[in-house]
Amino acid sequence: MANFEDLYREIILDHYRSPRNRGELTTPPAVLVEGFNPLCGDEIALYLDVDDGALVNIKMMGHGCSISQASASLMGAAVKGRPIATVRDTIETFKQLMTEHEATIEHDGRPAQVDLRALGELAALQGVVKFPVRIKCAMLAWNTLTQGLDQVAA
Amino acid sequence: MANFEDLYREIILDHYRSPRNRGELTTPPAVLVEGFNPLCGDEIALYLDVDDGALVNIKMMGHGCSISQASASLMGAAVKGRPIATVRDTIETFKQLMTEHEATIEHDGRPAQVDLRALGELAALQGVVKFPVRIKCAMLAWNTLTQGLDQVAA
Amino acid sequence: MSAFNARAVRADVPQLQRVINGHPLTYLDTAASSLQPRAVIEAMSRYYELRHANVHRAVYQTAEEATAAYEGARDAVARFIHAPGGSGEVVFTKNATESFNLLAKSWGSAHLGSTDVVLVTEMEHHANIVPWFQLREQTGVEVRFIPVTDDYRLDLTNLDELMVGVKLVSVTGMSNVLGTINPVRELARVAHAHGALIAVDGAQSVAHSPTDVEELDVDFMLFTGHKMLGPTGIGVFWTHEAILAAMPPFLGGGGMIADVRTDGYVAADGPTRFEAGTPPIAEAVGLHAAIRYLEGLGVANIVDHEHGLTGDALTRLALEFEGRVRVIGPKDTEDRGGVISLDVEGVHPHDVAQVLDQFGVCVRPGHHCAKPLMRRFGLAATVRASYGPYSLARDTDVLIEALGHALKMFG
Amino acid sequence: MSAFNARAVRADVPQLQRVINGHPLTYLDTAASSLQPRAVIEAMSRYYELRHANVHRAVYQTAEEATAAYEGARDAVARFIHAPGGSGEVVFTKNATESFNLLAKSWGSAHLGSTDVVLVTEMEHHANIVPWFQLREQTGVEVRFIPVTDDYRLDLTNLDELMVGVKLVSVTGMSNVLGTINPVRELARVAHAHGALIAVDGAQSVAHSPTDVEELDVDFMLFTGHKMLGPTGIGVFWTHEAILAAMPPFLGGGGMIADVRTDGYVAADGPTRFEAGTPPIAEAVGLHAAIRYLEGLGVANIVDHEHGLTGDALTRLALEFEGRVRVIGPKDTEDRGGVISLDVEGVHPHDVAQVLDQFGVCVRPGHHCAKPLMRRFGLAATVRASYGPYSLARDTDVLIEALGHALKMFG
Ligand SMILES: Cc1ncc(COP(=O)(O)O)c(C=O)c1O
Ligand SMILES: Cc1ncc(COP(=O)(O)O)c(C=O)c1O
Repeated sequence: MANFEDLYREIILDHYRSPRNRGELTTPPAVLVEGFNPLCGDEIALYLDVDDGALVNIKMMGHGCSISQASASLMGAAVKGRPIATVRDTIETFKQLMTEHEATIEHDGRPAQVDLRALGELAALQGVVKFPVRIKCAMLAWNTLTQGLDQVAA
Repeated sequence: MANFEDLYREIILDHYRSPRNRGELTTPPAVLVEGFNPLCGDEIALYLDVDDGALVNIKMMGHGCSISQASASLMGAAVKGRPIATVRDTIETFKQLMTEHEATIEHDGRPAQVDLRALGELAALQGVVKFPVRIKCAMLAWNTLTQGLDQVAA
Repeated sequence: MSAFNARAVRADVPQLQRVINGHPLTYLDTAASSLQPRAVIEAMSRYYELRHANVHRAVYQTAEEATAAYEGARDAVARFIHAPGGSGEVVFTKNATESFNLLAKSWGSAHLGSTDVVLVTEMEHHANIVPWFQLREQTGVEVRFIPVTDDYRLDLTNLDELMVGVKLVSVTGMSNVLGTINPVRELARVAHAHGALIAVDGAQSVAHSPTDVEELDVDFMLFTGHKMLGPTGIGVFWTHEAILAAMPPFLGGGGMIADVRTDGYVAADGPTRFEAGTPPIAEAVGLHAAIRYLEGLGVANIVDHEHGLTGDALTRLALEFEGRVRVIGPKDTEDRGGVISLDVEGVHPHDVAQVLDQFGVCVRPGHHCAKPLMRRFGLAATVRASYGPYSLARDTDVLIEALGHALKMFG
Repeated sequence: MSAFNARAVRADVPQLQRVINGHPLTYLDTAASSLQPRAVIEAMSRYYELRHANVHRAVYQTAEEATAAYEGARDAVARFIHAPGGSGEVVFTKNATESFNLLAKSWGSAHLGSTDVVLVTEMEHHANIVPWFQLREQTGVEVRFIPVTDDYRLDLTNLDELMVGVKLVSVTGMSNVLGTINPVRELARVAHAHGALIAVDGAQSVAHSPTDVEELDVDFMLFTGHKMLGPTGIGVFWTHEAILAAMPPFLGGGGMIADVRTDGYVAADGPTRFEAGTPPIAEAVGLHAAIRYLEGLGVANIVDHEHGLTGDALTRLALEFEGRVRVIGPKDTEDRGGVISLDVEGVHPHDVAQVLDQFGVCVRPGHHCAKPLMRRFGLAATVRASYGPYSLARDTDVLIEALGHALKMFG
């Protein structure tokens, strides 16, 4: 049961029930980028307002499971208003958190590689790594964000 | 060992070492028909001299394992000079002998379907049915003969 | 009456003795893959322990035994589906999907040109869709879909119209999402009346309803070992001898040839032509044991048993959840198998399945390899529960309890 | 020094405890298929007993375990052959033959047109010939053969000439008839110098000589589970990630798609694109166990062991029969594996094998799916004896005794 409760922490259920930054932004100036997980049908649409090297605003639409929805909502809260470089760092750190799984399996007992404090509330998603099939759910919003930032940069 | 000795009866080894009716006939009037078992490379060439509804002469060339060679030699001895109808009967009877195998497996103890006395020396090949992979060897000459008779009839 | 006893079947299946998260395993994922009885597992172990050897053309004893075991499985399959021409009509593949690729890429590429149509249905598994799309890229054949009605049945009202230009009807015997059992015999009649052939996807139906290809009057029957209590790694392709004889080779290699020279090759005859390379020998042995086991139970008894469980589950789900759990499939058991797809109000199928796992309940969330069907009903995914001969009403109890929990947690 | 001990290996293999015709089993047919150690058989049984479920996308525990087991096997294969890109480069097929069909019909059909050449050798197995002939029918690619010398080696004297127009060199690592080990690294160098890629048939070599695809600098490596102590029903196709990513789909169906609509489909990425339908899950588990077992023995130790047996056998066959038993293959052990084809004076291979069976000796008579090679040497068939890690000099004793008997009986 421990794993299960780790997966569905209260904060995750809260973000699932009351997702933050829900809505749309006018494009342009905002950029719209869509993500899709064809395997489970989860969809996300991110509206990114990048200005002067910072992600000044972010809104999102879409649907999916609790993990994908909560992850998106937590992501929005974590990156909104931040400089792009910081956002990219956060994405990187989060990805590491999600891939820690394999490291843990191979070298049991190895100390965590990821600085959980740097992740703040996002650390609540840590429980996902014990459920390999759900990692893709948690990653959807993040991969879509990376895509969006690359688009803006290009 | 019983099966093994049944397979390689003395009469079979004898026909293998000293094959009967070896040689060729002039075509025409004789008909040449060739058989080939691509799986093991065995080859046979039959020269058939059919006249007035009878197989008046038969000669053969080719190479193969002891079973295919002895079967061909025994076949020649059994069919030479016989009326075509009789030859076809003999072919049919021999085919039955070779397929008895399956019947035996499925209905153990069932009495033999084939009248062995009608086969004469050919009955020596009976041991082959216990070695399913060798049945094809024994059948090569016979299938080729059927083909040849069909050719003559056509 | 028969001695069919689901509890005895359960006792025969080692995995059902497992305890998951403190609960006994409640296996409701037979439509994805069935669990193997001990007899199947042991038949394969014994094969490896005693007589494994490569088949065909060796003369030593274990190789003859291995060959006899492999060919014996072919006989058993022929008998099981009542193949009129016997084992010479049975080709072993690696799964039902390869069987469909064989159908499309051997028979199909020889017979289906740009003016022809293959008629499938909106409820097909991707295995009976994608190979046709691939063939379309090659030959331009049209792939046409029979629609599905709002009550989850094939819409046959315009069938005669749909049949124009059709050379092959390819349809599932039972939907792996809806549980719907299709009127195969009727479709066969229509197909033949239009001069078309008919192929049946038996993956879901073959272990859950008696299959007699002659009585059904179908031309191709394709299925897979692991959904009929057998092992992974083996599938079946059946067709009439005359059709098989006219099919060009598919995969090339050893075993499927009569001769190879540096300038070309000649294909072998019979099922062998379509079995390139070392075949799934141990898997055939396992499939044979599964068929023997199914025959021992009696497929008709399995149908009755699953029918009872399904009817009971449909009633209880309706009563218990008052519409908060919607069944995506026929609401009664007429022409319906034990596959129940659910849409749980406000809870994503992934989350439903995750909660159910906590109760040791194995169900499958997802599109079940039937995305066109999902789109037809505006769904991204369902949670699917499915029964097997080892299922008990107790499994439904646990399912309902766990669903209630999921609704409470997320709803 | 290692703890390699062929007697211990023998004790691990249940089938070697059998008695045939009153003699202990003398298994000399490893080149056709190897025997499975208990660890491999039990790994598969345990899989079925505990955690069989369909893989991918289910969230319940046994399905996660099954998925982890399946993907774990992929990791093990990648490690075993030193795949630089890891498991994302490893595709599971049903056997080496399917792997070659994948190579020819996916990579080949995308890259080999009517002005291109695929260069194979006269000593190839049909698996590495027939798919190219099939591709030729489709695209007109030229299939060219490297000749074999009278001393059973590739004739590379005119290699630069042979390379004109070549886009792919596809060559066996070890001949399954001659035992010849080919200079793969040298061929890779030449292929790359001409801008061509190189594929290696590892079916015979992978369990009998260490395989490091990076060190060999090859582009494709294809092999089969049942010749490396693993089960039937599984094969491997390896290539570099970038090459794999550019390969079009092959078999279509569930699992290999990213999306399917009624009007078309989008293929998935990675190995998944080439694994249509339910994969060989239990077989992957068995293959993983076989790899673990081989790694435990140490492939280098196996090479040494088989080298010793082969050298001894070649010497004794020459001494014992004074030319009446001719070895079709290199006469010494340099660049040579433990596969010994024999031509017995005046005795047909079928008869040799039949007599040997009386002594419990398992050898294979036939063309060994290498008819072009047979033709090259004017033979219809040979009798082939081949060694594995469980072979002992005692096996050679029995072989020689039995051969003597065959000569006496027929010679
Ligand atoms: C050299 C070689 N290549 C390919 C194969 C084909 O392997 P499989 O029959 O498992 O597809 C074999 C064995 O039969 C072989 O010896
Ligand atoms: C209706 C149907 N057809 C085909 C298949 C494909 O079977 P396999 O994955 O064994 O090829 C399945 C199962 O996945 C199925 O449910």
